[in-house]
Amino acid sequence: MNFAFTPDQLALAATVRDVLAAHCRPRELRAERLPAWDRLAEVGFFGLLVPPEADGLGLGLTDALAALEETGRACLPGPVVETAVAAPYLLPGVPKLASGAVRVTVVPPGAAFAPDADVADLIVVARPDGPRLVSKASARLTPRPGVDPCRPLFDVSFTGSVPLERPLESALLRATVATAAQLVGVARRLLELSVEYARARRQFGAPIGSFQAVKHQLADVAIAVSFAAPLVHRAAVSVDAGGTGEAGRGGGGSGGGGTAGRDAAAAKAAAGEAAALAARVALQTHGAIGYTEELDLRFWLARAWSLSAAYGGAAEHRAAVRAAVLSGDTRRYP
Amino acid sequence: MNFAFTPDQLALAATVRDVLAAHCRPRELRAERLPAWDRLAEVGFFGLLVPPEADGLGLGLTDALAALEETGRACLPGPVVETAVAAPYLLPGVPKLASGAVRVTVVPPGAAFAPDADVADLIVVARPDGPRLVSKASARLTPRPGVDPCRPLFDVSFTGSVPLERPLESALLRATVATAAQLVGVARRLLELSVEYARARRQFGAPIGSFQAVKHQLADVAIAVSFAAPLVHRAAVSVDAGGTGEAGRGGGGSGGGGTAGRDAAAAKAAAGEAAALAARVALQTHGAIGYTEELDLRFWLARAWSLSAAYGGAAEHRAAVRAAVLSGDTRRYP
Amino acid sequence: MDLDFSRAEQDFRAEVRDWLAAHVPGPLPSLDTPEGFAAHRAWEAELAASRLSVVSWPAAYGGRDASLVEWLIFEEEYWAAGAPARVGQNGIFLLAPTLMAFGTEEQRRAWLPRMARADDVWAQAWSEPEAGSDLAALTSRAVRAPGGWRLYGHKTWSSRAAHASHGFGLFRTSGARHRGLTYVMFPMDEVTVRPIAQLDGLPGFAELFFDGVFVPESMVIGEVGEGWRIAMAATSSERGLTLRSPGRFLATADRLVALARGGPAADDPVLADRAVRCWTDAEAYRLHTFQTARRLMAGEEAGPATSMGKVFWSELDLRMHALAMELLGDRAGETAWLDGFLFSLAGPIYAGTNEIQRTIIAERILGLPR
Amino acid sequence: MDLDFSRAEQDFRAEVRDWLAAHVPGPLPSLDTPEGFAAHRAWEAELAASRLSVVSWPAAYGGRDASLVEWLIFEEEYWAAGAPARVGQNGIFLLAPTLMAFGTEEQRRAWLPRMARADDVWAQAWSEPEAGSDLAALTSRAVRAPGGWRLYGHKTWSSRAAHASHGFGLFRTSGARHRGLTYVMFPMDEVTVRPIAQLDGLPGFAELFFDGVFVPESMVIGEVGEGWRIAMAATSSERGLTLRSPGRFLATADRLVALARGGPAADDPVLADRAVRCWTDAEAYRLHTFQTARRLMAGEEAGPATSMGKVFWSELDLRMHALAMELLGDRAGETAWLDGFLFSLAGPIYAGTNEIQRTIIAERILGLPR
Repeated sequence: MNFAFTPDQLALAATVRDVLAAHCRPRELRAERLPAWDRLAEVGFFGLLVPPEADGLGLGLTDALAALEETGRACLPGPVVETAVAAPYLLPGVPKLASGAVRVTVVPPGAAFAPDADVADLIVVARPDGPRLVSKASARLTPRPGVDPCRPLFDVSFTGSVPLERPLESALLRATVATAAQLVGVARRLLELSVEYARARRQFGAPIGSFQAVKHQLADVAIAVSFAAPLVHRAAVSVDAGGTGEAGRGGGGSGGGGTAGRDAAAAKAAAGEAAALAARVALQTHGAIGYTEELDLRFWLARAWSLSAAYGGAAEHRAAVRAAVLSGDTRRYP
Repeated sequence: MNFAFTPDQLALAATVRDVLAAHCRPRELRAERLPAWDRLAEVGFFGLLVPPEADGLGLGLTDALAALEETGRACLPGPVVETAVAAPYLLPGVPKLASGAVRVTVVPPGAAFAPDADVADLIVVARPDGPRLVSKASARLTPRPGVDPCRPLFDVSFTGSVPLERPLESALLRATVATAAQLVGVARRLLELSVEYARARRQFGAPIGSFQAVKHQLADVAIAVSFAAPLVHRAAVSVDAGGTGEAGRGGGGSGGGGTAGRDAAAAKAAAGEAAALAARVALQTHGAIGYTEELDLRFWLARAWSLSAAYGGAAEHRAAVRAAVLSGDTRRYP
Repeated sequence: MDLDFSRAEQDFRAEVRDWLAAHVPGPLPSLDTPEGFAAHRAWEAELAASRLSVVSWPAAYGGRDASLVEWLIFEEEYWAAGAPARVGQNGIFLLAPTLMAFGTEEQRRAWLPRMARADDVWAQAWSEPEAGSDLAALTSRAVRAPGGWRLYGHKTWSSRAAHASHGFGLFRTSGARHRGLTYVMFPMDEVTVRPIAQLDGLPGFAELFFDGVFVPESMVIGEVGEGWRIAMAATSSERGLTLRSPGRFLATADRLVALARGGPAADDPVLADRAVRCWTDAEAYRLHTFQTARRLMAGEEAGPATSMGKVFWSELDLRMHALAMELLGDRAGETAWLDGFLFSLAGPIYAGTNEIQRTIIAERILGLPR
Repeated sequence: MDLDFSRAEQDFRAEVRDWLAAHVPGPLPSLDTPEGFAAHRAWEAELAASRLSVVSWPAAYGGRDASLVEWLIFEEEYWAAGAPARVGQNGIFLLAPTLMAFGTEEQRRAWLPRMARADDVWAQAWSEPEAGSDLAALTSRAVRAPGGWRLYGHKTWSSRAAHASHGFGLFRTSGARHRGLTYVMFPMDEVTVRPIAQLDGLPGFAELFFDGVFVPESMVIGEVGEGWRIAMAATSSERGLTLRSPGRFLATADRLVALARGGPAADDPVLADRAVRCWTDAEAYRLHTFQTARRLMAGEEAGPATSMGKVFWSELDLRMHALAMELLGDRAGETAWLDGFLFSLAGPIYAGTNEIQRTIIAERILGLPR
C-alpha cells in the first residue's frame, strides 16, 4: 500500500507546473487563446494517456493526475481534459493526438454545448443513438454565453458526421476524474490568492488575515480541499484498476475494481464543492475588488464555476453515489 | 394587516412568564416532577383553548402562542402541549380539562412512545384503525430511555380502551405548531445562557465572547431564531384560519386557509433546526462544562433535542413542505 | 395577530398589479451599458408619471405617502411582474432618506422630485482604495472655498457611477476619525470617472478622481463634521436598504421553484429540497419584514436588528442563484440567472460585509464585549 | 500510487479479524460505572494476552512493532467488529507516546507493560477551572520535597478519573508562563476525586484536588520546566490522538448507511443523502489518513496538518450521530446511538477546540498573521 504519488508522477507534475508557470501566467491568460499548449506538447503532455502504438506513453490516469491538477492550478485554457484524457480512449487511432497537433472537444450526454469548440479539430457529440464524430470542417459553431471567458461554450450543429465505434462511458469516467483533479488545483490556487490578499490588505488597522472570521473561513477551505483530494486520487486508482460504467455497476479488476463509477462520482462532487467553497470565500476575502476584470482572481473564480458544472454538477454525482451505496455497494479496500 | 401579537396575547404570555420565573426555576426542575403546574392552572392556562361550553376560554392557537413559547423558554416539564393544546380538540367534553385537573398525553402516529405518561390521566394512542383513548387505570407503562430526563418516555400497553370519535389531524397540527413555539423559546433561552457564559468566561486573557468566532456563531443562532419565529406565527394564523389536514391539501377559510398543513410543517422544521443550532453552539461556547449535570444548560439542551424529534423531525416536515410546494401550492397572502 | 390586508391595501395592490401588467416592458439591455441606462431612465420616468417610482415618499416630492406595508406590497408586485432593475436605487434608498431626515426643505425640493423622475441619477461614493468597510479611515477631502467647497481625492466601488449625473459621499473636513467627515453631494461633470469592469465585462462600478471639484454650500447635507453620524443614521432608516424589500427574493424563489419542477430537480429530491428551503426562507424573510414594518409603523426604531436581515437575505439570494446555476448547467448563460448569480455574489460584501453584520449582531443585540 | 495492501498487511488483517470474531464480547456496561470499568479492564487484559492491546508498540513493552498502516488496519477491524470502547486510551494515546519520546528506559519498563495489560489505568489531568484551552494559564503546583515533589491544586475535566489508578498532567514549578510547567505522573490514591456527572448522569469526568500528594522524582517525565514542550510534542505524535484512527468513523458510517436503508430515510432521499455523504466523508478521512501515515512512515512530521483531521473527524462524527438521532426518533434511546451522540458532542471541544484548530490551520499552515 503506497497511497502517495510516485517520484515519476511528481516529476511529471513538476514539469507541467514549470511550463505553466513560465507560459500560462495571467498576462498570457489575458492575451492568448491557447497559452502554453505548444510547450506542453513539446514535453509530451498530450501523449501521456495515448497508447504506445499511437506514439503515446500509454500511462494510466493515476500517472497523469498530479499534472492535471497543475493545469487547473494554472487555469490553463482550451480543451485540456477532452484532448489529453478523453480523446485517447475515444479516438485511439487518430494520428497526431500524442503530439498535441489534434485538439478534441466533447458534448457529453446531458450537456447542451461543447467547451472550446473554436479551437478543436474534432468534436465528439453524444447522441441518444450513440456518439458521433464531427470534423471541424463539417461543424457549424454558434457561441453561447457562459460563465468562463477562457472556456467558451458553443452550440454545435453539423452537416456530416460518422458514428463513433467506442462507447463514451470509459472516456467520460476518466474526463470526470481529470476534471475533479483540475478543480482541486483551482481550489488550491484560489486559497493561495486569498491568503496572499488577506496578508496584504489592511482594514481597521490590521491585516484582514489577522481577523478570526477570515482565518476560520480560509481554514475551512483548506480542510475541504485536503479531504477532496484523496477521493480524487482514489477515483483515479479505481478507474485505472478497471470497471467502467455507471456508479454501482461495473466489473471486476484488482484493487478498486468495479467501484470506478461510484468513486468518480464521489470525487467530482467533493472537488466541485471544495472549489465552490474556495470561490465563495475568495470573493468574501477580497471584497468588491474580487469582482473585477482587472484582478487575476476572476480567472479562477470562473474556472471553479465552469468546471463544477462540467461532466455533471455535484448534486448529480451525489445522487449517483447515493444510488450505489444504498444499493449495497459499500466496498472498501481490500 | 397586523402581524404582531396583540396586547392581550402579550399580557397572557407575561403572566405565564411570571409564573414560570417564580415556580419553574432550575432548582424546581431538579426537585419536582411538575413544577408550576398548579400555578398555571390557577391562572387558567389549561383552559385557554378549551371551548366555553366546557368552561374554557375558547381562544385560538394564535392567542396562546406567545405563552406557549414561554413554556419552552422555562423548560416546563410535563405534557404541556398535549394537555393544553391537543386535548381541547381531542376531548372537548372531558370535564376538568379547563381547570388543569386532568392531564393528557399522546402517542402520535409514527411515534413509539408517550412522553410524560407517568403523570397523565388519559392517554390518546394513535392506531392504524383509528385513535384509542386509554385511561390511567387500564394502561401499563414501561419507562423507555430517552434524551430528556424532564420529558420521560413510556411504552404504553393497555387492557381496555375506547375508540376516539374525533380524528387526530386537527389536534396534531396544533400540537406541532405549539411544539414549534416551545422550540423557539428553548432556542432563545439557550442563546441567552450562551451569551451570559461568553461574557463571564475568560480564556487567553479575555472574555471568550470577545472572540470573533464565538460572536459569529452566536449571531448565527440569533438569526436562525429570528427567522424561524415568524414562520411559527404564520402557522398558528393558518391553523386558526381553518384548513386542517396534510401539507398541500386542506380546505378553505379566510386568510391562510388551506395552507395549515404546509405552514405547520415549515414552522416545525425551522424551529427544530434553530433549536438544534442553538444547542450545538451553546455546547461549543460552554466547552466541557456544558456537558455536566450540575450546569442548568443541560435542561435546555435535552429539551431542544427531545422537542426537535416530537411530532416529526425536521426532515419529515421538510419533505411535507416539499411535496406541497412542488405540487404547486406556492400560495401566499392574500 | 393577523395577516389580512386592509381593503385599502388590497386596492393598492390591485392597482399596482394592473398597471404593471399593462406597462412592464420586455427585458431591457443591461443598465451598465449606455443604451440600457437610457432605457432604464425612460422606464423610471414612466413609473414616475403614474406616481409609482417612489410610492412611500410624500406627495410633495413625487410620492404617494404610502405606508411601509403598502411599499412592501408595491415591491412584491413590482418584482413578481418581472419589471426592470431600478436605475435610481442609490438615490432613492440611500440619499433620499438622508435628505428627508437631515436635508433642508430647499434641498428636498431641489433634488427629490428630479430624482423621482430620474432626471438626475445618483451614484454613491463611499469606499476608497484603503477604506472599504472601515469608513472612518476615509482620506478624500473637502476644502473650504469661496461659497462652498472643493473636493480632492480618490473614491472607488462607486456603483452606477459610469453613467450617473450626480454623486454623494463622505469627505474629510478635519482630522478627527469619525467627527471629521462631512456629507456632500456633487455633480459628476467635473469628476474623472474610470469605469471598473466586472466579471461580466460591464462597468457596474467606477473609480472617481476629484481634483478640486467645486460644490456650493447648498450641497452639504447637515452640519460640517456630522457626516459619519448622518450616514449611519440613514443606513438604518426604515426606507433605506436596511429594510431590504422581500419582493425581489420572493420573485426569485418562485422562479426557482418553477425551475425545480422541471429539469434535473424533478428527478432529484435533494435538489428540489434545496429549492423549497429557499422558498420557505424567502417566506420567512417576508413575514419577518412585515413584523418589522409593523414595529416601525408603531414608532419603534429598526436599530441593529436589521443586520440580521442583511445576513439572511444576502445569503439566501446567493443560495438561490447558486442552485439555479446548478439546475441549469451549461445553459445558465442563456438565462437571466447568470447575471443574477454574479450580482448575488456581491450581497454578502456590500452595505457592510456579513462579517461586520455578525459582529454588530453579537455586540449591539446580544451584548457581547467588543 | 496504489491502494493494494501487502501480503503481510493482509495476513495481519485476517488474523485480527478472526481473533475478534472469536473474542469480542456482547455489549459491556458503560465504562463510567464500576462494573463496566472492571469489565473493560478485563477485556483489555484479554487483548493484551494475544498482544493485541497495543499493536504499534515495541514488543518489549507488550506490542508487536506494527507499522502505522498495520495499526490503521487493526483499528478498522476492531471497530468494525463492534468491540468495546478502550478504557486505557488516555494512557495508550497520550501518556505512552510521551514516555516513548521523553521518558527514561526505566520509566518505560516500569509503566508501559502494565498499561498494555490495563494493570494501571491512566487519567489525564490537563484542564483547570480557569484554564481550559489555555494551558499556559495553569496554576496547580509541584513543590520540591525530599526525594521528589508534592502536588497542590485543582484539576478538572479529567476523563476516566473516577475509576483510574494513576494520572498524568502538567504542574507549575516556576512562574514562567510556558517554561514553568513540568510533566508529572501521579498515583490516584491520595488525590481527592469528585466525579462530574454528564448529561447521561454518569461520571465520565472528575475534578481532582491535590493537597500535597507526594510523587517520587522518578515520576517526572523529562526535564523540570519542559512540560509544556513535551506535552505539545506528544499531542502531535503520530501515534497520539492527532492521527485519530478512521476505523471508528468507518464503522459508524457503515452502521448509519444500514440504518438509512430502512426507516424514514428509505422514503426520503434527502435523509439518505445525508447518510451517504457521511459515508463518503468517512472514506475521505480514511484515505487522507493513509496518505498521512505514508508520509510519517517516510520520516516526515505530521505537524499542524493534523489540525485539519481533528476538525474533519469531530464534525463528521457529530453529523453522523445527529442524523442517527433524527432517523431513530423516540427510539434513539433504545440504541447505542444516543450514548454515541452525547459522546460525539464533545468531539469539537476536547483536545483543542475546533476554533483553536482552525486558528492553527490559518496561522501555521496557511501563514496568516497572528
